[in-house]
Amino acid sequence: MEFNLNEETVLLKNSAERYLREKCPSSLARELIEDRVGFSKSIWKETAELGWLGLIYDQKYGGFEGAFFDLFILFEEMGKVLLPSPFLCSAVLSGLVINEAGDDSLKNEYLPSIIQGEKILTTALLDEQGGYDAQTPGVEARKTQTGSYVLNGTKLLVPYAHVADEIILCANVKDEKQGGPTLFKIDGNAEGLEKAALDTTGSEKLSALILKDVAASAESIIGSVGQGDVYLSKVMPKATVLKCGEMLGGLQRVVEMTVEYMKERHQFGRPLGTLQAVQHFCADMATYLETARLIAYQAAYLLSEGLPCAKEISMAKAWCGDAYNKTTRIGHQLHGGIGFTEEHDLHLFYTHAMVSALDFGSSWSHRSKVADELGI
Amino acid sequence: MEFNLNEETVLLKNSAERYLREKCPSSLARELIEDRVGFSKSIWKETAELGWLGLIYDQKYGGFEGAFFDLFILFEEMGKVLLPSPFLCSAVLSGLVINEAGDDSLKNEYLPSIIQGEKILTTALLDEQGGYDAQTPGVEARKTQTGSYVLNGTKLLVPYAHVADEIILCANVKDEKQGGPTLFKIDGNAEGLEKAALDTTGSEKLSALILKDVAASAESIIGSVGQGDVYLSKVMPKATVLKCGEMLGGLQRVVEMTVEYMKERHQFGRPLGTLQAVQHFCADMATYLETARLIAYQAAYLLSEGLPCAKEISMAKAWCGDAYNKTTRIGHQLHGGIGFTEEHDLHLFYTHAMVSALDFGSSWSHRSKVADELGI
Amino acid sequence: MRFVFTDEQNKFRQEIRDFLKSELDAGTFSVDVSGLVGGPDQEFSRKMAEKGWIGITWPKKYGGQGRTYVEKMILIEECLRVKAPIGYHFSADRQVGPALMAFGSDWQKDFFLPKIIKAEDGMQFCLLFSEPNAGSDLAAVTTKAVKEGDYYIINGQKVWTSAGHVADFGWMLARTNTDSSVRGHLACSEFMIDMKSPGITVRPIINIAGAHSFNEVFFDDVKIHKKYLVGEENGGFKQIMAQMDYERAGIERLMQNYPLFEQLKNHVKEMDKDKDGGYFYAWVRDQVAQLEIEYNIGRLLCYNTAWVVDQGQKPSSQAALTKAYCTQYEQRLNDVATKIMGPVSQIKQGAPWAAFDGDLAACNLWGPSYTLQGGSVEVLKNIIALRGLGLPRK
Amino acid sequence: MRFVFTDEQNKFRQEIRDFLKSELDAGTFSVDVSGLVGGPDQEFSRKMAEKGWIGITWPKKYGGQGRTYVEKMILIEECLRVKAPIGYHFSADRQVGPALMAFGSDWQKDFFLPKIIKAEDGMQFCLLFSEPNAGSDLAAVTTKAVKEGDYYIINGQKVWTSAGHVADFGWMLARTNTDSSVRGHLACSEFMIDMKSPGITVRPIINIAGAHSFNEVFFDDVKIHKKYLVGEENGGFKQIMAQMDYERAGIERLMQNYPLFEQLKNHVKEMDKDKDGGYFYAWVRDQVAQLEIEYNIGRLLCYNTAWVVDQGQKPSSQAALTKAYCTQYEQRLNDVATKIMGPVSQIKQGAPWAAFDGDLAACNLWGPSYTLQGGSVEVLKNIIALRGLGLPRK
Repeated sequence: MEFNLNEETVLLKNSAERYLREKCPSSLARELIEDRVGFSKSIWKETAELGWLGLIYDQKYGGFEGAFFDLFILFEEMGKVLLPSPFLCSAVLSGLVINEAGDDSLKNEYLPSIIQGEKILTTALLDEQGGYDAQTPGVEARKTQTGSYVLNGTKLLVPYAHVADEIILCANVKDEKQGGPTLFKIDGNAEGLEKAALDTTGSEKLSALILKDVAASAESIIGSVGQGDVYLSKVMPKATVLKCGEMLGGLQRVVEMTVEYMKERHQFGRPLGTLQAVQHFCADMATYLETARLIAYQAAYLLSEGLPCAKEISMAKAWCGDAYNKTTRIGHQLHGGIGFTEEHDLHLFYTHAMVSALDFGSSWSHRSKVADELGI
Repeated sequence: MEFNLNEETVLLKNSAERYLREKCPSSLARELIEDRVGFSKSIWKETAELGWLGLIYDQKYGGFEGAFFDLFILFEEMGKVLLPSPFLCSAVLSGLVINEAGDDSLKNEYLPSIIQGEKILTTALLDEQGGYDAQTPGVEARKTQTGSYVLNGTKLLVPYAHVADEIILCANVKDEKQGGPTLFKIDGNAEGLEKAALDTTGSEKLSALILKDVAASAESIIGSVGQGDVYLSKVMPKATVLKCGEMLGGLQRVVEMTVEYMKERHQFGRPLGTLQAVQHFCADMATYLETARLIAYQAAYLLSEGLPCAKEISMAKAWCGDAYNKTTRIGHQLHGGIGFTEEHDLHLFYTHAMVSALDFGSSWSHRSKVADELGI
Repeated sequence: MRFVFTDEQNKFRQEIRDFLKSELDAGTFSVDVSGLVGGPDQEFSRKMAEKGWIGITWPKKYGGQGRTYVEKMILIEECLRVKAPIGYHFSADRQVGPALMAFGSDWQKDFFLPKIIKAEDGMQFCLLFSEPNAGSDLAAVTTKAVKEGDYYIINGQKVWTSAGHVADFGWMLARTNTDSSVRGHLACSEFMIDMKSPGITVRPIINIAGAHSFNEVFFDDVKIHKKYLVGEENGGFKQIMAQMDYERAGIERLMQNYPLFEQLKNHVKEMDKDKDGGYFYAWVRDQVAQLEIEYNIGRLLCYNTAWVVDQGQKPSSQAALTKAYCTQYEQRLNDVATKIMGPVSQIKQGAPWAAFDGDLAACNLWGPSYTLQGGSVEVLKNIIALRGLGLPRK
Repeated sequence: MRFVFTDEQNKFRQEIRDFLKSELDAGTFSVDVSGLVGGPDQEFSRKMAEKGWIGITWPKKYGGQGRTYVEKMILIEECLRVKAPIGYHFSADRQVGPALMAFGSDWQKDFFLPKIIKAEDGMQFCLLFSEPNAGSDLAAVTTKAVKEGDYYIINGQKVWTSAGHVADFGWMLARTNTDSSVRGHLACSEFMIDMKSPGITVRPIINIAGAHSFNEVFFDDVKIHKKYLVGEENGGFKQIMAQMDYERAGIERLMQNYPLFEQLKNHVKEMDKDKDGGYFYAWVRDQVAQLEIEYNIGRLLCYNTAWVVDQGQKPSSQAALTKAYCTQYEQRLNDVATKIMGPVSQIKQGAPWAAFDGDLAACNLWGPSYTLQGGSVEVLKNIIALRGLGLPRK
């Protein structure tokens, strides 16, 4: 057991922290909430140039063959500033799906442009009820006589769909010979595809996708028919752990800003931080941070090393989601009225916590997976 | 809505409190733990003379036709001093079962002597796993050719079985024509009945009953064959609510003794009660007490008035059990080492809380009943 | 003891329900989970006034009906069930009226009470208590009221003023003794202040739900006649503590997001029980049963507090305990509902996929305020410990 | 970074497991959930000593192996998994040795360390810190040590002394500066004291589990030679704070009732899944999964703290956080297990119906002590806030 970061990772972490602190002050994050596009194109370009988008991909696609753990560290840093970015949906989810399921020509066609940030893809995961179940993905693909497909159904809460060049989604192919959950790649402006921007509590731009007789060629299938759930199940663990990193970064900032405020803010003639109730709340926050850090780092490490870690990932996601939520709650309680104002940063983290805890499976569903792993 | 006790109830409550405070100091409760019999025969006699045992029974059996609510108040007071007594198992459970299911001759034979404390009965409810399910009561009654029955099986955690003159239990009659859960009354010294005293965490004397070919005549059946679960289901709500009263009394004492100690005990050069963490803990305790009081009183009132209250009873039992446990936990945390010593009273309440929360259905099972009542 | 309502009370409740249903059916208002009570609507308040449902506990001589606080709670409970728009008269009815009756001058009572009770123009109140450096610690207020002849000159700043931008009158705590060696507890007074007075500037504070519910209020040489001083000079702190009990004694702290609870229970009845091997439904069932217990207990606490007031007792520790418990329930409801509804809980009103038509998203955003408004849970616990249990201050 | 053990560490763990298994099989001891670690058994400690498993982190010059604290934690973790009887040397190994190495004289080191490390006769230690009026507040100790020539004369009383009735030596904090105007933090010293010294009276305290695990210890003109003073006179408080970190840094605060967890998981695998419509099992499943998460996190916290020590850093806030978290987990485990097992959880060892052969009843009774021993959760949270987060004291 060694709990320190490797030297190169420390260098990467520090430089990422510096870069993001400079480029993404909270004022930018707020601006982007109001912005239609919802992310900074210049930062997006720079993250590509810094090699972040391609960090874990093969060199032949322009990647850097870096460790997954380092990517996790980047997400932790992005979480600290709540950088709005299609990084996760494009360069992680969509890129990895293609990397996992695509053939060489598909990879050669897409990965370099994803890695360079030239193309933005997104992957639609949730059905109309907000559920994720690749077996019943909420979109149906009817095979036509010509061998192409017609897609109908709804996908919900799809990040950055409004700017995505192409959209990956899982649809259920109805075919007697070979059917089942299948990954399709459709154009962001496909005919019959309605993209409804959703007004949500969080800061990320999310859309509903309503597919009405959207035509998809057989070539638009990624990988094999009926294997969509298998491909996704290989990619989801990574996205889940990166979300843990993002939550961890946010959690850390909430603890920092709250403890700082408790040192400064005076009430009853002395700093609030001298009150025992405040001190105990802060100790609880510190405990959530430390525990979330350890359990998330463990999952990221094991996944990065290619070691078995299904249970560890679910433990991390369940715990980090709860810990982040509880910490932002305490943060609000200690900040009082000021934290409830739009101009304070705290609420950005509060809603981020709430939404992130539900992304890629709720705490309950991950506890259920832990139970599965325990054989109960 | 009126939240004050009626005048007569106040009188009864005050006199019961005075009586019990005088007669049942904690030294007695501790002595009785060591005692083989486990309760004070003189107090038992006096509670009969005071009319407590017969409070809710018909005058024709020597009862006083008092309100059930007043009986609840007595249990609250007994809970404050943790009076060890076969009151609940004999004069409530067994008496009410006979009152509910017995014919006139049975009532005439038993109720007066139960009410006068001359006979002690107990009712065995739990099966070998500690479960309560009148449908599968854990004892089988095989009908013989002569029309009598042979009982086999085990009952667990039966209060005061070691001194009971007779024992009521539910057994499953195996008979093609008319079978099912049936109440039997067997002699406390019946042949084939092994009574194993159980060493438990609580102060009440509990036994396991192992029935090996215990003979029971057809006359020993209370009520009709196959109706045992129905009779019990009419009596259990009352016992459950009285247990809430007992818990409420204990809870109140724990709050009192802890708050008192926090005013006296000095650490860091001032009373512990000046520490904000201590104050907040005490506020939590007070909240558990007040909430438990309201929800328990509500159930007792409704039951006493004959109004529908299945949901209210389950709400009371679930909440009181949790509140009492949490309160004793806080009590221990605030008392520190001294509360962890055998000579301090606190642990009597701690184990009482733990055991009572499991009696007559755990908090979980009562929440499940609340869900049933909600139609979910 | 009687844990049921009287026939008369049940009839009263039915009367209110019928009224509210007909208003809802007529589209006068719609259920809204944001904010403590439904928004200000003078027209609606007038209808309530006509029914005699403002100042219902006030003595007949002020136009009230001298009914009990339990009956008032029945009224408010029914209003909150559908979040009826009682915001115009709510503060005046709950706090201002009782405070005037307790501490006001004859002129003040005669002038304000009849107007409030009829929901007349100019009778919406806001509360000017908190300041940037006097939040939980009200004794630290620094807004000054300096007497000059028949007038007081006000200078300073208030914050977290709900409805400050629409209110006609403010109910203010200000420091009248400028000797800084005198503790704030003995140096403050209460005033009523016309919000249109020259020198008052109101600046909006947008909250995290995107709503303009709070304000900063600045006072720059604002002049008020001494007849607007309420009660004794320098006796304001004591008065305000007594009034706070009434602020805390209401059922509005339990039911701010009540419509969510109804919707959640209905949802659970309809949900797919077999999802995730039935495990999820079992968990939901247990969570909702626990909420049902907690809600019912909160309701008993509220009615008990109302009953305590009806007995002529000060409900101070009782009200603090009730509010602390109830607001924590409101947060738990919000949390549990979010966990049950999952990702669609983040979708705001407008989209067809929004959980409970966006009510859950709204509650998510208002959630952090539940346990802060009108005294944080921690301040309330201090009150329970010190005033209720008599724990030592030092 | 490496969240796995090295091959060598895994080998070491296996070696310990093999040893413990053979001892268990041979009936040398049985698993016992009462008490922090398995009871004192000098014979067993000698076997451990022969393996080099006492003082494993100590430098070679004192007979140790200079291994890491992570390796020591592997050792203790395996011992606690089966609650091996390491009580004879546990305190001396964990605290006394490191304290002597840090603060002791050459004579003390040469005399005690080799004896401790070999589990020789007379080397069981007890800790004489707490007093009736100095529990959480150790600076308030009043037991006096007055110097007379080459000796100190001890008078006073200690309490909560685990193993005080069987220990050979006591490790004591006493006040050496009798000037009451000097704060306790600067007035206390540490001593080692032969428990057979004339003037010492040990009185048992029976705890709520019915066990004699604590004692009161009275000192009546007890004379100890100055060579038993550890470190600086009046420097004891500072020393003890440093030692406390080691007391808190162990995995024994997570695993006191570990056997319960294993038994619970096995029980759940076998239980009737369809009882109560399957709802109960679903609830149990969720509860146990949560415990599994909490346990795993606790374990990471412990190993992290050990690693921090290996880096040569003081683990003070880290150790406090770890202990506060872990002891709360132990209580949660106890609570959840009780709720799952139901009424049979109250049956003590001996009856065939007892849950987990009475282990659960034992844990029920020991439960209240988990979050109190060696610094209550509240004291630990103060340390996290003040030392870890730098919140102001005043």
